[in-house]
Amino acid sequence: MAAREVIVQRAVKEVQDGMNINLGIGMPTLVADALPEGVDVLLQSENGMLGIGPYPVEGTEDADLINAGKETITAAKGASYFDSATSFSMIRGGHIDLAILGGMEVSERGDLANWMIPGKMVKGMGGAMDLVVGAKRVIVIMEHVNKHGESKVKKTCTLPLTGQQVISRLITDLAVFDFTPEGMVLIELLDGHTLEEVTEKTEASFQNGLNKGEAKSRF
Amino acid sequence: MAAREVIVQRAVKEVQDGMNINLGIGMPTLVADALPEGVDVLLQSENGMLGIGPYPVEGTEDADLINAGKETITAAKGASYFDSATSFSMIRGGHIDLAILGGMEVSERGDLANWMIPGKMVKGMGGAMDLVVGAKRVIVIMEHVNKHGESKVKKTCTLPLTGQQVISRLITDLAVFDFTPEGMVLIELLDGHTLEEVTEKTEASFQNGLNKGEAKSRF
Amino acid sequence: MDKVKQSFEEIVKQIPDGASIAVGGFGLSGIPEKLILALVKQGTKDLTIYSNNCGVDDWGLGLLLKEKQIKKIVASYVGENKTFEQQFLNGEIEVELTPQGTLAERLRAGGSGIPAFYTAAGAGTPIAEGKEVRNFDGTDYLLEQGIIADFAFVKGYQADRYGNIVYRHTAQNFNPLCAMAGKVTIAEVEEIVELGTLAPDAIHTPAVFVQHVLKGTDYEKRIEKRTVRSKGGEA
Amino acid sequence: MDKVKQSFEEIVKQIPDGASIAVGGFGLSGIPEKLILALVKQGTKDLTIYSNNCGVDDWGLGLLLKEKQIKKIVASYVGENKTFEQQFLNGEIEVELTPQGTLAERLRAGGSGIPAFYTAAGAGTPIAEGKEVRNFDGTDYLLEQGIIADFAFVKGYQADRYGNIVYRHTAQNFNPLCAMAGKVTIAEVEEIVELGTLAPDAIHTPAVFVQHVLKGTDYEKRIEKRTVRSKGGEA
Repeated sequence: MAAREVIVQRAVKEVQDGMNINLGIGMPTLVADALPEGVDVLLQSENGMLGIGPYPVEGTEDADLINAGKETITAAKGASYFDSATSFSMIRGGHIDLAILGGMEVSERGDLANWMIPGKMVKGMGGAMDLVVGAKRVIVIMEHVNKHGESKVKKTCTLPLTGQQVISRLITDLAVFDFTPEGMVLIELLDGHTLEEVTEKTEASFQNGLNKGEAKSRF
Repeated sequence: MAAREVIVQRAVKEVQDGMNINLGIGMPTLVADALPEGVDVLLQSENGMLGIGPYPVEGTEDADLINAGKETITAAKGASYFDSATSFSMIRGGHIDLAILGGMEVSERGDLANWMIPGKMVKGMGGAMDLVVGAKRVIVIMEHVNKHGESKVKKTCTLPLTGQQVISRLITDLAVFDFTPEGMVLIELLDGHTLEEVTEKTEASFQNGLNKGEAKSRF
Repeated sequence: MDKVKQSFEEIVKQIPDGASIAVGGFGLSGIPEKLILALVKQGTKDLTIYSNNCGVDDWGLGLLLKEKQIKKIVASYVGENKTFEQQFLNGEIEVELTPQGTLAERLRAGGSGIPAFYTAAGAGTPIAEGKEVRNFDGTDYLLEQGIIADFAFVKGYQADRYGNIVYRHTAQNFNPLCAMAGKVTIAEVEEIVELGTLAPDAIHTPAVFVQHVLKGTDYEKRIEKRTVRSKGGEA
Repeated sequence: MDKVKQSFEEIVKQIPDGASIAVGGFGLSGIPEKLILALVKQGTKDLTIYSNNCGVDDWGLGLLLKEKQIKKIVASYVGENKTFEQQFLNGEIEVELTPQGTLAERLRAGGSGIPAFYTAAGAGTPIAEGKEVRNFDGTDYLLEQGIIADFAFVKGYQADRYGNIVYRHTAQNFNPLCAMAGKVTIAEVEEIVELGTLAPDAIHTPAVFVQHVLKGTDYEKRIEKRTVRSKGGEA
């Protein structure tokens, strides 16, 4: 499987029936399509919607119905629309069970950087800074190394932060880590990757929790 | 005319077409009934309504449709309902053009006391403290003296305050005063009362602005 | 996802002595009658209640007062209730009076992840005592704290099984704000409708704020001040 | 009380150079197309804009950018706009990036008489620089200020002559908040309906927040990212 597919397939296992979920722009959006039939969740969009449905059938796109990525969408049964302040009341107020977000860098403390590359054009953080402090559980999904083969899982983020100590779990194409009061813990190897490979490709220090059952998340 | 009727008749002159108005419980509520035909205003109720209509025809009372005084009411055409936080966004945010409130005491600085008598049972301030700081214009209507003949228009309020320097205009059964950067100014005598009588029955110091045209309100 | 529960008696079993509850309603309008009655029956004690009012002697939160189940109440107006007066004078109940707009905003803030905000309401008055005062642009404001309650009781008109709620007229009042402020929000409604029936553009409380939904029957919906005009005449 | 005006050209005449404007919309959805076009035509300069985004190169607020009418923008995401990039790199425009939820809340707060509030969004990040940090219950929060704008531009679906507005679907977004934050709020809508037509329980922006209402015609309502699934198939 391609790296992104491995990540998305693993991420989808985090979704439980009945959850209210916010999916970030890009790879996290793909999680929606990968949800198994019959899993009943409400997908939230920062601009002001709960209950995102599938993309519209061609020809039925509606400019008044878009998600936070500005893509045309549909409404699922039981959906609601509201203003953006109410939307972030949900997000900041801890009413969103799970946020799955992309990352540029993650630190061993659970810091996330995913909004800005110094020297490049400033685009803005959108809702990411609110999501990381507000959602009950923040899962970051990203490829383990960048295109130069350098680890994106760092001792300390070199890029400007989106939030400090905000990540519950990190899912890469190689492994899954939890962030606990005792530090970062490896809890799973993905797709046949080995502990040696993960250790080599990870700048961050982490504990091996592979044989200890599920690590207890800090959050 | 009875004192209350004099006050209400004078207060109604403060209402201009197109205004958004909040009327306090008790005597201020009577202003609504005294509005001339054709004056098009929106009456706001703190619990969460804009566009109060007349009392319901007997037999059509609705427990789900009450004003801030808990009286059954109706909705005027163009009314809207909203939650109490939005209601006070309107009030605190300066979107209400005029609040007409009752008073127990008013000071020459424009302080208002109208919610609590020490030693008596505490009932609570309701929305009064929000209204006095938020409405664009706060007009207090009350009888000039209490039942013992003592002035309710004070140098300093003896009762606990509802708000400090919040009143734009005071209308009593004797006179009308404005609160200006230069102090309290008498601008009208009502119903045949004389300057001498008003001076005698007013503990507060005020300037005589009777022949100076309308005083400029501080607010 | 089906949040509909059947028994008021069962649903309040999760509420322990000493819990805090945000209770919707204004006066007796839009109050969660059935949940209050179930809590009276259960006899849960030492409650902290956030509610604009405290019912009347024999209805609404007044019933919890009568049974001395309330330890503390945060409200803006409690003047309709003689039971309250007695318990207050006897020192049996603690009361924190807060301006109505401040109470509404505190509930919304707590539910919105805002720990505190500034408001001018109450500055320079007795309720400023003990509160931080801060001047912005020449005006004094008080720092007020967001409210998060262990539970919220709200009363809606219609709901679906996801927990989307619409309220009727001024029975909306504090209900959506309490729904936001509750860690566990329990909604009672007059009607449960099929999913997809409520217009998505007109939902007052989106499902995310609600954990349990129950249908109440035989609502009393008492009126405190019945004011009418005669047919064709004046009030 | 009739707030309906006829001419977009006339209504923007009250907006002077240097004015601040809160502009509704998210991306290109629910943007006040006609008011922006009228302001472009008028050539008003040195504007401060509060808006979640800044349009695209050839539509929405991007048109004001292109004509260099904007001095400063407060936004959460401006990445769709190359004109912006050039002006930013040339130092021709000032930008204040603010988290999306913080921007929404700042607009609501300003319109609600709340001068400032605390939020955890951005604590420990570059945007905390220069802001007061305060710890509540072990978490750091930033003090953020309410926004009051000289004017607000909002785009509704339907309005009545009092200025009650309903929005359609996610075109609601920042519009009700901008309506609250504007000292003078100008709403453009697709349809003006008879007073009493809009359901009082389903009005998104009550009349009190709106000063002027205009009907726009021939709305373009551009779509930024057209994502579809084939009939019966997947995306």
